[in-house]
Amino acid sequence: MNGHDKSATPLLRLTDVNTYYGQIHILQDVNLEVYPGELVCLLGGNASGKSTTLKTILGLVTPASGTVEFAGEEVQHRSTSYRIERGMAVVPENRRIFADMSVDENLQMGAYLRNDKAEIEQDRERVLELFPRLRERLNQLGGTLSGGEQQMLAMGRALMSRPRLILMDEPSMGLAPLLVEQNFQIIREINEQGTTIFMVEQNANMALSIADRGYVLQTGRIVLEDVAENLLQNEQLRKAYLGR
Amino acid sequence: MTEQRIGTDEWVEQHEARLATQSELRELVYGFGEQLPLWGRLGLLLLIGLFVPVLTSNPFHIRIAATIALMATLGVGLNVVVGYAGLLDLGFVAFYGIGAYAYAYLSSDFTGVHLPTLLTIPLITVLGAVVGFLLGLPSLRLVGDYLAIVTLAFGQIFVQLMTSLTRVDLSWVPFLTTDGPVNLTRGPNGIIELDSISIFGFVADTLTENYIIRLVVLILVLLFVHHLNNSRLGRAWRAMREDELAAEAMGMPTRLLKLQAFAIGAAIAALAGTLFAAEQKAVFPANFDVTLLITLYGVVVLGGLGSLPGVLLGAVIMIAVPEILRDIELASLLFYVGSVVALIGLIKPRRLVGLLLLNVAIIGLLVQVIAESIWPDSLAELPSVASVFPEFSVSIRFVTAIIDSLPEIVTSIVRNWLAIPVGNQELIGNIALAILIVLILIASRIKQTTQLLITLVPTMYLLALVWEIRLSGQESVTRLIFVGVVLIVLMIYRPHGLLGTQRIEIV
Amino acid sequence: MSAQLELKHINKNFGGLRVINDLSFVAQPGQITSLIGPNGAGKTTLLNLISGIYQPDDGDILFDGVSIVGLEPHEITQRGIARTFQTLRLFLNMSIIENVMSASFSRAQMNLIDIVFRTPRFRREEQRLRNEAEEKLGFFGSRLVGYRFDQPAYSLSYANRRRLEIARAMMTNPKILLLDEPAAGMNPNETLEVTALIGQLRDEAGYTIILIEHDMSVVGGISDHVIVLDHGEKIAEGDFEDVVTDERVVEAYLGRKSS
Amino acid sequence: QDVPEGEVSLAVLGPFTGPVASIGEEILNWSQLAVDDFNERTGWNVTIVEGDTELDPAKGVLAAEAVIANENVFGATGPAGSQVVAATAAMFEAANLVHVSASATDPSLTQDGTTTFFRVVPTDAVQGPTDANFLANDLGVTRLFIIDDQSTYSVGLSDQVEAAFPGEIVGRESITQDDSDFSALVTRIRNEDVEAIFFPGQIASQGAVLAQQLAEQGVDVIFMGADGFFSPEDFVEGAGGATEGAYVSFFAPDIHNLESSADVVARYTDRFGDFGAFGPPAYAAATVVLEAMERAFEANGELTREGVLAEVANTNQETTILGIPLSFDENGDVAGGGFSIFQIQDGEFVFVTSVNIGSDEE
Amino acid sequence: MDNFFAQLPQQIINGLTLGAVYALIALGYSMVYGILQLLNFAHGDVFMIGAFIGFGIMSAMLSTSAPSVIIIALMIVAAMIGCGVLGVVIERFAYRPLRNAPRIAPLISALGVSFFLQNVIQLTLSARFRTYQTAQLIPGSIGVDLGTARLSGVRALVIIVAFLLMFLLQYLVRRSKLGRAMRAVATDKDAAAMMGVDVDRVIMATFFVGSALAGAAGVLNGLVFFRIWHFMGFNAGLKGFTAAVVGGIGNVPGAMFGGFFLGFAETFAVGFLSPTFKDVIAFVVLIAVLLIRPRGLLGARLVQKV
Ligand SMILES: Nc1ncnc2c1ncn2[C@@H]1O[C@H](COP(=O)(O)OP(=O)(O)OP(=O)(O)O)[C@@H](O)[C@H]1O
Ligand SMILES: Nc1ncnc2c1ncn2[C@@H]1O[C@H](COP(=O)(O)OP(=O)(O)OP(=O)(O)O)[C@@H](O)[C@H]1O
Ligand SMILES: [Mg+2]
Ligand SMILES: [Mg+2]
Repeated sequence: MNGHDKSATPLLRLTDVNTYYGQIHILQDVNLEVYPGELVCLLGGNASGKSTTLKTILGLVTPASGTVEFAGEEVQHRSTSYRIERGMAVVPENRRIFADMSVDENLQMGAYLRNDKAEIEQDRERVLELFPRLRERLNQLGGTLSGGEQQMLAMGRALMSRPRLILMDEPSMGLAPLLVEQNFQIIREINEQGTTIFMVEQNANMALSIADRGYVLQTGRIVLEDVAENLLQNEQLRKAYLGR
Repeated sequence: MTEQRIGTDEWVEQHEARLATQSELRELVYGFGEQLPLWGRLGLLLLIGLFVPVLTSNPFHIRIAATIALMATLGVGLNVVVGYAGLLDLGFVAFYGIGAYAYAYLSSDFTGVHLPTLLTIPLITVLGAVVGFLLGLPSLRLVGDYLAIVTLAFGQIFVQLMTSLTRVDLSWVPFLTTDGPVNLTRGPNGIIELDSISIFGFVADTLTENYIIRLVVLILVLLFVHHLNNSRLGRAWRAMREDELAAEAMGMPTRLLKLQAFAIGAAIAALAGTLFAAEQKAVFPANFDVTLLITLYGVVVLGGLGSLPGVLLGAVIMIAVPEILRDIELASLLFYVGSVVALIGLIKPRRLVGLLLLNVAIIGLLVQVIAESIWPDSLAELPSVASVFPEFSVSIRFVTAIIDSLPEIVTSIVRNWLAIPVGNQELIGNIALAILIVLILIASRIKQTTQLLITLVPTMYLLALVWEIRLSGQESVTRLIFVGVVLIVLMIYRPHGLLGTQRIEIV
Repeated sequence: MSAQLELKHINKNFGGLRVINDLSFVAQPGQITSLIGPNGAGKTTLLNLISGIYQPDDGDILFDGVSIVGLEPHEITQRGIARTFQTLRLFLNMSIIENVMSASFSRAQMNLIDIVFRTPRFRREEQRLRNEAEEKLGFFGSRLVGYRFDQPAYSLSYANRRRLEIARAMMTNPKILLLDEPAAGMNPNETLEVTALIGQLRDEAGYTIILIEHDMSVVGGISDHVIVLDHGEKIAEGDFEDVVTDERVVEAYLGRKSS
Repeated sequence: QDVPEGEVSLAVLGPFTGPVASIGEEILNWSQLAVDDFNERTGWNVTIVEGDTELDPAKGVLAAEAVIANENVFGATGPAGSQVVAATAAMFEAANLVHVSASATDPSLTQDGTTTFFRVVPTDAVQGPTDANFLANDLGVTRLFIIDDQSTYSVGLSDQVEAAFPGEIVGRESITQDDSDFSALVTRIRNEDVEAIFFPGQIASQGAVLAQQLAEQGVDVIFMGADGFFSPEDFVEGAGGATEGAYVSFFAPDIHNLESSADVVARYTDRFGDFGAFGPPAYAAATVVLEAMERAFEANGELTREGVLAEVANTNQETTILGIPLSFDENGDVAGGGFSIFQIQDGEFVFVTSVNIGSDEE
Repeated sequence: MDNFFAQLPQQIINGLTLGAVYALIALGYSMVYGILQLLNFAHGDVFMIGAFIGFGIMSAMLSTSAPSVIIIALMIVAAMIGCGVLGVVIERFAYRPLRNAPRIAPLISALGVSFFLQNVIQLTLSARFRTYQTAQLIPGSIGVDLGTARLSGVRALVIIVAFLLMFLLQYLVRRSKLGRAMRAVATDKDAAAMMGVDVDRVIMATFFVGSALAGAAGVLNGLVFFRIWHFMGFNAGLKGFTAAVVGGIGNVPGAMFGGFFLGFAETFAVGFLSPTFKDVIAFVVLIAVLLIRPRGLLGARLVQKV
């Protein structure tokens, strides 16, 4: 969990990104980088544009200007599925579970692009070990899971694709306290195994405690960028976000 | 990085500044409309409407206006059901039919009943509401497209019954003496010779009088529906359309709301039905078939679902466009102007349009010259351009004459420019049409400007050729092809309807 | 003090799955009763049962001593039980103010004649409702007030949608407010804010509140009474302090090392 | 020869698009031929204005209004369907515009004193008894099954036959013009003791389909249709032999075999291909109006709608494309005339018998 | 009663044939609906085009000495490919731009497409009726007599081909990755994209398959009911829609079931009740079915978790 190598090419880079919803200007000249192997978190108040940033990275909204580079390739005009194919995975806001597919099928959807049957099976086992609750519910329809169960499923589904980069939008939302801790544990493990993570999280204390670096977004602009330890110490930030 | 107080949120202060300005058709209409109070807007509408018979004594124009008024009234009713309450009702036309047939039964020699209009109209409107309510009852169990099919079935059943109930055995009905089967509807021959609307001795016999009645009813209905929509009822309908369960949980009785929407829509339809029957002085089952339903959906969706001005605009488009296209010369003009406008929209640096048109013109002449030298006998003889120009006299008539003969002039110029083959024009036209469709499909996929321009040159040539030798010769068919294309293009251009607001469906 | 809401031996199954198992509890008027428990314990289901969206297989639910089982959701709401949803269910294409105003449907004093003829009564009533709606929105301080209320609800961010949902529920003039994870998706600071607001709702508006929340700082801060569910059963009940130290609760829910 | 100044148009109203566009198309093509023939003969330059009624009276009203408003229109043919005529007649009346229909056969249309409506075909009131008598007396049918296709024409004629048929009506049912699957009906008919089926459909291919499905299930009964089925291409060739032996009643001789019309027929088939029963009457109707225009222009030196109307009423053609003389009675119905009955033998319409109006009615 | 049993075997064959055609149309309707919640009112016209493609091939081949089997196979395959491509083109141009529009907006462009196709066919091929020369391909003498009923060769062919196609489809949807992707796209397009599903491709594939089935239906319909014309798609589309909804729209087995159900409803209405009121009876039955099973015969209960 040491600092990244600034000389390496970033896995993900946003340059001067401007995003609109209809006529409303949301992201304003956003610049950020995520280097391979990093765990970066994006903080910000409600409505500051965090989810919008993730949507822009994923291609669910198209920036009016600026570039999104993934692994050295400009992808801002590519489709979402293309980006996923290049190695992104996502734990989306609102979970976006396939409501009328079973839990198992939802997990299989995570591995949609993969063809290695045996290894998919392995990964599935691993996910079910991480979230034993899902194993109990394997044949239940995704849409009938409780909120927290869905969150677990969304996490598990993202893991199934063996991505290079996981984008997470509030992965611990709606989870019981016990699970929140477990969840962060898992995130950290995945990261240590080499997967790069870019995470939006409201639970800023916890997030920063496992992150390498962080950005702070406010009203659509990046207002602060630093390594995690420094952010945790930042007086302003603590007052504004950390609640103490 | 600008100095900002972290933790505060400036969206609110910055909101206006962040709004990218963009001129919008919708803003244009509403910007103007919003300056006026409601009565002003409706008054303006009435004024414009009343102006039609003053402006033209041509009964065809008045008939178009009258049809628009009627379709708009129906559209407003349908809009309550589909636009506000979000119920996909495909049986709406049946209520219109019920209104019309009810009028026929209450005001004709067929039954021998001649009730005064002042009585029939409220009676039928209430009847419509009641039937709408009753049809709504079974529909409560159904959602979405299951509702659609049941209502569609209802509409079909209505038409079928009106067509077939010609030999009904009524001997089982007590207190009714009939000899043999009874003809209840006169089948496809319809019920004819209905009374005109008469109110306090004023009898609406002429088209213009009927038109004015329709106009007044339209405005009253608009007022009524507008008021409904801007009340707790309208809010509840829209809430229900968005999320039925949440609406229910917020204290809105969704079943009742649906029934109310059905009933109100049906009442308006039945009212429109009486106006229709009284003007046509007859009712036929064929008046109420699916084609009318299609038109009505066009009326409510084209303008923008849920928007009352949208309904008006939709009615104008759905009725006026096909009528204008009846005149093949006008259609020609529209065709060429439309093509050029489409080019202007399609090609980004606008000045390239000029270049393109120049190229097209040159290619056309080249083809003409080549064809003439190789197959001198295979080209059709053409009118000289000069012959269609109106006689030169320096007067105002000259200007109007030019305008009048503009379509002819355009056609004539085009026909002189094209190399029009004699012989089996039909076959040549069909082949050209096939190639043209493929070319258009290809052109629409090309992103690169140069390639696009190159593809468009033969496309434009073929477009003119196909029009001249194939399409313009078959007015009625061409008209519907045109209508189809207009519908597709309008929807693609404004997916939310011309005056509709952007809505999001899921998040 | 008689119970405002009383659940008696409630059971609920989905297919073969028993989600609520012989559950009983009471909520006292003017108090905040918190429901906590692991994911999938049946908390949300319980709210659905109370608000009439699901019907219990067994048992009875009494509101002010009267059974409300079998009533339609809107009837229950009209009697004074309002709720928010864990997965938000706003009327996204309606404006913010309309979202709130729509919830006053059943208590708006106007009939068809008023509506069609725009009687003075109609105008008065509309104005009153609008003011009231703005007041409810104002409850969240600058968070919502600054937005133009005629913007569509979909333009709100996640947390603000949550606030709007609460405002909407308040607009039904409830006696009991059922809140499903109101602080989800908020950062610690905002969570504190919401906690304070919920406290205010109880103290100033006098609502009885049933609260589901996973954030112990919220639950700890304002609960009068805490009930812990696991697998559809009540495993503990009492003050926050008592409950969080309960062995089974720690085991099933909180984890050893919780803060 | 003198030619009127300005544009002169003949309006043709019919269903040119939609489900029965096949009928409209034939009407339109034959009208075009009539106009071309007329122009060639007189040197005029008459054009056709289409009024597409889509067979819906409400659309028909708009179409009629459009042609009425067109100042170049001095006469019209159509509308095709009786219900459209009923909906539009008053408008033509008010505009003094003559319209001659080639297919509207509802007897009541000429009964209410309109002066502008004429038709070149006899009404159902005449044809019905003829067909019924033929079935009962000539073929000795005692048990008849009647099918109509829910068009005004078909229902009207069926009603007349039903009323006039002396034997037993085993069944009377309606199908729609869209239907192509009659197998269930055939199975049912097979299980009833039926001697003959009378199906006066408008659309010949539908008759062919019914005949084929009767054959498929081995139902061997007399099959009789009327005017609409008078189409070699659709009713004979299209049936692949299944209509062999079927009868069709028609109000004129078979123009395919008519020497006097051979030339016109040849020119038509060259240009547009084969045709059915709706075209030739449309040609006749158009000719009536066009010749009235010519006479009116000659008489008055100018063309007016009133003039054309008056001349149409004076129509007295020795013979027409249909091979029969044509003049109108005071109501606008054809005077005289009669019906011929044909049988399909070896793939040809063979004349069987004919009945003159007024001679054989009981 | 006697009459009833005398007719029954033949009526079952009749119903099966009609139902097979309806089922194939309903499948395409239902698949497209399932994935886009779009009522593709141009579907009937695709069916019509299929019938014309088959007719074209037939006319061209009949004069050659090719065996009937080959001709029929070619007709079906050509119609399927032609219609499949047409379906994809329609989706690309008329529906894709409206993907995020209100649900019934594409309805209007679908109607536009329908107008366009119908009238272009009328313009180019005329409104004349054409007849399939079935007798030359499958002589009427081929067939089996089953007691009082007769199963003619054409009907057997129609039923067999329809079932074959339906089984293939079922296999495709159940077994292949495409099937799962289709379901995912149907539930949530964005989420499916987030899993790496190329949503546009999946939708295209759906349109291709659905339209191809309509094309096959067009040919089979022509073979067994002979006549085709430019407007035939209108009614067929309504029937397909009805069948799809009754079966439970968006559900593949449901659409098949609905097709046969409607086929039988109509046939029995004609055979045992009243041909005149055929549609009325069929519709009344449908309404009754839907009131008892509001999500269609095989429609799944909607997942409603609050
Ligand atoms: N579909 C949309 N249309 C219009 N505006 C939107 C839309 N989605 C979000 N917004 C606006 O964009 C801004 C940023 O929203 P975003 O969802 O990115 O916030 P966020 O930082 O993720 O907040 P939260 O913590 O509440 O999830 C907000 O002001 C929101 O109102
Ligand atoms: N409609 C349904 N069909 C089947 N199972 C259901 C249904 N609704 C809920 N369940 C199951 O019931 C259990 C309880 O769900 P509920 O939503 O009440 O949990 P919860 O306590 O709110 O959990 P969370 O804290 O994660 O939101 C879950 O395991 C869920 O899978
Ligand atoms: Mg967010
Ligand atoms: Mg929950």
